[in-house]
Amino acid sequence: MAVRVQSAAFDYGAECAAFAQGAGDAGAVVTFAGIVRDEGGRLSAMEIEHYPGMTERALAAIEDEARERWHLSDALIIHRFGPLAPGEIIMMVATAARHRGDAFAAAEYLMDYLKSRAPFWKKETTAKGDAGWVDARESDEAALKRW
Amino acid sequence: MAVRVQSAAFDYGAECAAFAQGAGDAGAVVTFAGIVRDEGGRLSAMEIEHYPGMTERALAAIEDEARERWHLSDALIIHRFGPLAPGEIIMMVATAARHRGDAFAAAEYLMDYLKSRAPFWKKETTAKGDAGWVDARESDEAALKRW
Amino acid sequence: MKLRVLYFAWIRERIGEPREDVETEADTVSALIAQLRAREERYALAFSDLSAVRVALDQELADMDAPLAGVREVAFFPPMTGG
Amino acid sequence: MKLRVLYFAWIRERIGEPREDVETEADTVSALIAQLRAREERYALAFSDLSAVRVALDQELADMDAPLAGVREVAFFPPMTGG
Repeated sequence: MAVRVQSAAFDYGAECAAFAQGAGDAGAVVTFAGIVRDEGGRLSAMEIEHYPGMTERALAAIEDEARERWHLSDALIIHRFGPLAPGEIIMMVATAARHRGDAFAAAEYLMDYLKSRAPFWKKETTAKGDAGWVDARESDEAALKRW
Repeated sequence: MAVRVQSAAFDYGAECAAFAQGAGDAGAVVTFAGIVRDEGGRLSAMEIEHYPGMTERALAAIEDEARERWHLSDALIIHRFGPLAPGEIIMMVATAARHRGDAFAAAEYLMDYLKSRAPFWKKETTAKGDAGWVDARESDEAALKRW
Repeated sequence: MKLRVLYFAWIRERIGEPREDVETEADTVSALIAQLRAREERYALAFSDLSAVRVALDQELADMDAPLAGVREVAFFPPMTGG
Repeated sequence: MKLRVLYFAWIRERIGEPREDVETEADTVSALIAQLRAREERYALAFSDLSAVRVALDQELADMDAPLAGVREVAFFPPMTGG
């Protein structure tokens, strides 16, 4: 189990491989990666602000909750902050479980809660140079109701 | 979109990285990996038999169906056959979509159909040397009903 | 007509070979199975519990009462266990 | 009492600073916001639409009517958009 919040890029492929390697007797590994879109050339940059201290606490609490709800042999959350370019990987989660149902459900749960309950805020800069904060999507808040 | 059925091992981390790299404007990438368990030392080997020709057709049909149901920018299925050892990765699926809901749902759909509708059969050998075919799980057949 | 018949997993093991050509007048999968069961004990054993047998016609899953007209390849196997 | 107050994202931008120490007698988050709004136009602007404001007390999400007794750090920010 681990939570990492960092400005540095991380090697998504290497993280996936190491997680699966360490998943041991799990049998099922699910990963999710979030990537900065360029919206067909409309966006040129993204900046992610976060709340140091609370971010780590919130992510660890979400991970703990997932471990209580499902039989997980391992879980991982990595989330970047600071400036990112289109195509860069913003964050990933990974879950390992004996059965795929648990691994999928826990990964979706981690994502749903991370989206709306971990203190990150995205600011986009368009190719024209306009910068603006990304609005929270109502569908993200609604997604929490299913758990 | 791709389907690969092969006896050779594949580099799961490299496949994840390449898939995310190529996911372009997708934003959301989900992967699943199935790993040979050793059941706490009870199992020593697994052999996967398949139906050459039908396997590729069945997987391509499942992938096509997923593309019709969800907005996917890409999908990948890799499945091994032949002898495998505990800890080895049996197979993976990956999906890329603009929204995470589509990527998660499509990955679960691919797994549910692959489990019960693609012509693979697992034979396990225990540490004691007993070999036996793995029984299909009723829960896997039941999982298809939700789609 | 002559059909190419394939067997997989424990059905293959019970019958003792992975494939054979079968000369048959059977018009459905069920009729073909009845013909095979009548052949030898190893076939009767392989097809003793049809709830555990799946069939594909020309590499597409089919039902036991599916017609064999125009079919070239029939495959019998247990429920699939991939992933 | 003295509170450490933090601002994030567009609330930080509107107020013009990321953190400050605030001397207050406010007993709830709402009362603290009322005190801040009364200070200057930039605070009034930052807190003009409370449906778009979230609050954390000592790094835990809280409601607007949560009591401030014993709290050392209050953070105001818009709805979160991680992932």
